[in-house]
Amino acid sequence: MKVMNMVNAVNDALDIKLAEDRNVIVYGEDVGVEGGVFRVTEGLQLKYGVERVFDSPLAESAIVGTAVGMAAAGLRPVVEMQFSGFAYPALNQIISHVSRLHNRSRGRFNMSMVIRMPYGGGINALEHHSESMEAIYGHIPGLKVVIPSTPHDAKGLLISAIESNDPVIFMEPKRIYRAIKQEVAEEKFTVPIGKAKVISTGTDVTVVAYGALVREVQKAMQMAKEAGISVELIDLRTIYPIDKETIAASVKKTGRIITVAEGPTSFGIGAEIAAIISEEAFLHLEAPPKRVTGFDTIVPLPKGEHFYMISPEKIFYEIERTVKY
Amino acid sequence: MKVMNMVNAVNDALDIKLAEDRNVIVYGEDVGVEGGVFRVTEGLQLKYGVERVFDSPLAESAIVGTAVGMAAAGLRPVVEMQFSGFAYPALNQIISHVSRLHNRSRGRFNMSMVIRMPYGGGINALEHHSESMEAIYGHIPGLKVVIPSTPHDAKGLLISAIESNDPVIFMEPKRIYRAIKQEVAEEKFTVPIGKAKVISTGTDVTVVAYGALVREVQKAMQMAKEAGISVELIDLRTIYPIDKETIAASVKKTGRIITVAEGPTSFGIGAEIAAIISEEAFLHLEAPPKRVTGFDTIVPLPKGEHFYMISPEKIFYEIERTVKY
Amino acid sequence: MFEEYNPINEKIFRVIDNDGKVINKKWMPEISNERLIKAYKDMLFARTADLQTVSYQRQGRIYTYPPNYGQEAISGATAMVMRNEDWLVPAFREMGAYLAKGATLKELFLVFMGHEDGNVFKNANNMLPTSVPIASQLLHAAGIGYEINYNKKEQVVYAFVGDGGTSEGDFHEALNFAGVWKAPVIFIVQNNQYGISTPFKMQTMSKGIAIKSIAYGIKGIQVDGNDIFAMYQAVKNASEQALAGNGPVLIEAVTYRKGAHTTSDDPTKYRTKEEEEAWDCTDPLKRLKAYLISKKLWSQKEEDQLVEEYKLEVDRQFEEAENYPAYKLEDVFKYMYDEMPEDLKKQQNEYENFMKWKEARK
Amino acid sequence: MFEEYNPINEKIFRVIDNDGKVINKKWMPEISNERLIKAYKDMLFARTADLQTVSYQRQGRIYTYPPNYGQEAISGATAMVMRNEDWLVPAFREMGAYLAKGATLKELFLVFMGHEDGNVFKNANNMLPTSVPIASQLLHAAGIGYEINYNKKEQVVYAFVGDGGTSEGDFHEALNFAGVWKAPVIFIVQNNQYGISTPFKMQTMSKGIAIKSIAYGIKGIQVDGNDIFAMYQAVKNASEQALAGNGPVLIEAVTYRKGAHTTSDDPTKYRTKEEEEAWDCTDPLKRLKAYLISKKLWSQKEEDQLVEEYKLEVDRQFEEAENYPAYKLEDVFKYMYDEMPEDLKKQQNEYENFMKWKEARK
Ligand SMILES: Cc1ncc(C[n+]2csc(CCOP(=O)(O)OP(=O)(O)O)c2C)c(N)n1
Ligand SMILES: Cc1ncc(C[n+]2csc(CCOP(=O)(O)OP(=O)(O)O)c2C)c(N)n1
Ligand SMILES: [Mg+2]
Ligand SMILES: [Mg+2]
Repeated sequence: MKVMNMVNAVNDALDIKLAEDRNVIVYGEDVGVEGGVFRVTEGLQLKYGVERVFDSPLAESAIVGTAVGMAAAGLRPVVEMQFSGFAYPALNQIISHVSRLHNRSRGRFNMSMVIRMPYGGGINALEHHSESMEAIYGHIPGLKVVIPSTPHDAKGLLISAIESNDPVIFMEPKRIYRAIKQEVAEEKFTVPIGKAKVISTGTDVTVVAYGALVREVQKAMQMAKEAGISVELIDLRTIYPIDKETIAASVKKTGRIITVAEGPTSFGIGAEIAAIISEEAFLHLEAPPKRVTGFDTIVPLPKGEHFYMISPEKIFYEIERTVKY
Repeated sequence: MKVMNMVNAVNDALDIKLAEDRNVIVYGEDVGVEGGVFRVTEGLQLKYGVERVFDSPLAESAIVGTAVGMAAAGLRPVVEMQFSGFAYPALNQIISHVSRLHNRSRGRFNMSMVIRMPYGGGINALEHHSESMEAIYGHIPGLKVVIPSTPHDAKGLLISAIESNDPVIFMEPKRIYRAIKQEVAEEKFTVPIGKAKVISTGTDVTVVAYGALVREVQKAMQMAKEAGISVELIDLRTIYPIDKETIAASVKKTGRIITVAEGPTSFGIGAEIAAIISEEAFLHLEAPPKRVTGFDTIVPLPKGEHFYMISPEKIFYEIERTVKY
Repeated sequence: MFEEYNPINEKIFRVIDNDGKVINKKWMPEISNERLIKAYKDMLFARTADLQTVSYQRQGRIYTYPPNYGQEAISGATAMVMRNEDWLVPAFREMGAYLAKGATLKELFLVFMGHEDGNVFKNANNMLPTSVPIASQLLHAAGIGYEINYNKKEQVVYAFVGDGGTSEGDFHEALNFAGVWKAPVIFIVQNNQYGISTPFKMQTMSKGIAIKSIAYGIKGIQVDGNDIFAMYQAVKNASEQALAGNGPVLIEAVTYRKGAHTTSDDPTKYRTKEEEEAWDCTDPLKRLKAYLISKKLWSQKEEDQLVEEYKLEVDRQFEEAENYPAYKLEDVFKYMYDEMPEDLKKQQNEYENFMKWKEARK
Repeated sequence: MFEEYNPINEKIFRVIDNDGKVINKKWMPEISNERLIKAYKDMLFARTADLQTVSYQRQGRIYTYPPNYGQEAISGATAMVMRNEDWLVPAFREMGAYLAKGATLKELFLVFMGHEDGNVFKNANNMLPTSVPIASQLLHAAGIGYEINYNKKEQVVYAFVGDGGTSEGDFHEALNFAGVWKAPVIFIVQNNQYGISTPFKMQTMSKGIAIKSIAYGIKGIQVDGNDIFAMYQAVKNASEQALAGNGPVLIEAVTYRKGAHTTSDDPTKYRTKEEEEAWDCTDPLKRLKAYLISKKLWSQKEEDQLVEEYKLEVDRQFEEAENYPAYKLEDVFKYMYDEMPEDLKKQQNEYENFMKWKEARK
């Protein structure tokens, strides 16, 4: 075991897979010499050489589009989008090819690739550096979308993602890149994609969260506890395919559910979970599924970001309202 | 009044606005001499000249990105994406600028533009020519997203869209471009953005649809009627901002709701409507909100498309199940 | 060759004239008579299949089809150079290249009939399926080129795109990445003068497309795409460049789309009969045929006979495609993922329930 | 000038040497002493503000800031040509151009402190706010150029981008559209040798950036971006071209980013002291200063005094920005739409309820 933050854990997962599988290659803007703007790929170029870990020219469509070709030719590229807010130029490649070439070719070509991207707010950044648009990826058939909330999960999920023959969008909550430290096994292990994790059990209300907000919910749970409310917290870990069973089982017990997520409300994950619960546990619902999500606005610049970001207090407020419903 | 199909109606709306407002200009791939691959812009270049209606080079990011500049400079561009499946190269411009420049500049610049695109399946087309990804646009803060289901609405909504100071994604259900004919007023009129329309009132179940599927629901309603089920049909018309009031009012009456839409299920409009109804009419729900939507798959090529496309029978089947719940 | 025909000098590379006479001995390639006759036959087959496919479409037996009528020499020349181990990254209007790589007409028909199974191209080694989003495939070619270098393979990637496609950002990014990576990719632009209805002169103000190679520090050449000798020479040289580790080459093949953009297009709306006729005398088959006949390597009689055979063969493959097993529900789901999510299985099951209900209702 | 310095010949346009001596009389522009001194002062102000801003960041009083240290001549020269009616479409590393257009330091600070209100640039006529997604703004410039032609206005668009930005597809599409439209856009590429940590030689294999103009059939020129005379001459000529209806011009301004990419970047990770020192002698302020001093138009004493004044002025504007009214909840919502959807109002109201609850809990 070794104490790691999420940056270390992602680096470790890449390191393990680079060492183990020559088909794994890592590239993107500034991931080589510099080791990435968040230092996630630090040291890897030195260790594995410029042919396996390298800087690309500044062009996201090309980074993803060339990865499509590499995957078709049998490699397992792990590419980085410097921020999720700069992945949009790659959306055509992602929607039109990454998610489709396997189906289009009737399984002849695997799109065995991982597209890593730091996402989310709370770091006092410029515009485009704070967004959470995972719902868009969730809506694109053919992708898997993964978001870890701890260093341990980051390592295990990323190794699973790299080993998956399906393309994985791997979103890293940059706000907690260094904020959470944890003992993580040094050897290789995997965390399965598509399985949520019940972080704490409770009886009054289910809260579904992921990424950086898991920690915020945990803080809110302190307040809830003081108010005598028992919360069951589920860390979703995979945005698509969603682990409906785990969520439904929880709601069958608690009768209430709140989704906590940073992206815009409309057409977001809160809606998806509301629909899932309606379908899977309708008769158990004692209150309407609640969305505690971002406004339908641009993430404000730092001076206004605190209004947008979801605080433990806000979560507690909504927990209380839902339980009192 | 004049009998029009949707192609005529869209053409008429463009014609009226081009005649009335010199700031309106129309461009895109093949919209000029050819009049568009669906002939929607036919005759307009001849009438208004190559400076106001013209072919652009083949580049969607540029078509939308230059429209951003034009709108900033005071024009009202109406651009065409040849198919919605080819709009993805423009998503960076749409997400990063079209939807944001008004907010970023604190209202100094209006993004007064319309991005038209035919969408949806059912025309036996090649890959990428059949998709319905309106939910993606619905999730992007700062856009308005409009889909007409009749020639009348197409004309009135498009005129509203062109006159709106906010950017509008205007999606045209190509499957019914020529399939529905209707008497439409020749003079200028508008249909408000953001207002759904109750097409027929009923008491047992609310069905929300839009675009080409409104007609399919109407066919299903025939079957429902024979089975003694009374359906209230709402044509959404605007995907964002959704007319929550109209939907909620209906469900408060019927207690049941089905969303019928062609796009993928997960993170789609059916989820959004399920969430809205949970929030607005929870205590009135007698059955879980149902999503009758596309599979979470690529739209199959024509030989398999019938499995994917939502038939009146499928709609009736789901109506019956929901009413019997 | 790339120096002599540096595109900055705006000199188009041509070996035979419109009558099939050699006008550029220096660059006349050595091709055995046998190989040349095979090339002509392949082009003839492609043309026969192409015309016939258009007529199938008219009969309502397939959906949209993009004819490659008039552009056969480009595929024909590529076919002579492309090897089994090389990659083909097609756009969609290079039937001859598909067939040369081992794709069958039956498979192509299957796609145009609306069945993904056609895209498997079982016997085509190292070939991607058709890419519909214009120019997006060029990035795949650059990525494959990276893999070739990475694994020190002796392969070349042949990537196709149209003149319209050069306006897309992906064209730029692909050539730039391939340049930086010294990827062994031959980018073949079929400049057939139109992107649907939009004439080439409205795509760009640059003097042709080959000249755009300068922006990426790579080699480029403008070639008469209807001159199979010139095309062969250019593709051959380019592939040698690429194999020698000198990186990508951009070949602009100047040609003319004699047919419609697709079967749903009507070119009379945007171009004149005069223009079409002016290009007619540059027809690639006519020119090679004139050459072959002048060398006594070919006769009209042989041709007539062959065309009849080809028609039957095309029909045969078309019928095979028509008799392909029906599309099944599971075909919609099965290939979405290598490892299918539970939920997709459920969606399939639910639909099966509906189908049973429907069956029972009858 | 564009012929003499046709980028195909790989000759960089330069007027003074590193010591401020005129080495290219032919192209030495006529600039009044007054104007020249003003230009120097503007550059000095930009540099002073830049260095000070970095120190504010160190003090934790602003967030990330991208210094333009070492690149001041490019903005300085543009400022001399750009008129009130012209458009500025900035990237983010051209502070002098912002200020010349009428933006204030206070507004810029406000943005770097994290407030959108800074982006209004109230007194800046025809200027877009900063565009963070690299190269995406170039398309806006092309669109504005279309509007200028459409309305037969006498305006020019100055659009900025970095060397890294030239790899993006939007760069290609913007130059191509502007070329086709003959849009009066001057694309100014600040080739400061790096895109964050990535050296220019890894962005592209082309011989510089100016040469990429050939791909669009437009004029291009490679200029010593640290030579204000050369830059002025180039921008001036380009704007005359554009106003004369000859379409866009691509100016590659060769420079060096003397500072870090942003205040969160550490350049020692990816470049050497030697390299930095080698570029040091090309510093644009040093060169212009040497020229001015040689002409007795400037003295160190004047400079020292001015810098002190500037520091105070920068501080003053900084403090104004720091004292800007607090961000209000409504500022999150108010500008999302011209016509705000009901639902957004509701989201705002709901949040107000939460804030009340929170207040009450205290
Ligand atoms: C990204 C994208 N935009 C638009 C289309 C629609 N479309 C299909 S073919 C075509 C024209 C292509 O022209 P060109 O590249 O010259 O190829 P050609 O058809 O002449 O072979 C267009 C606009 C598309 N398939 N993909
Ligand atoms: C589309 C996009 N991708 C990535 C980034 C992150 N990023 C910010 S600046 C930068 C480098 C830009 O380099 P260059 O264009 O040379 O401009 P410079 O910073 O040198 O002025 C990158 C990669 C971004 N802002 N936008
Ligand atoms: Mg073409
Ligand atoms: Mg740079």
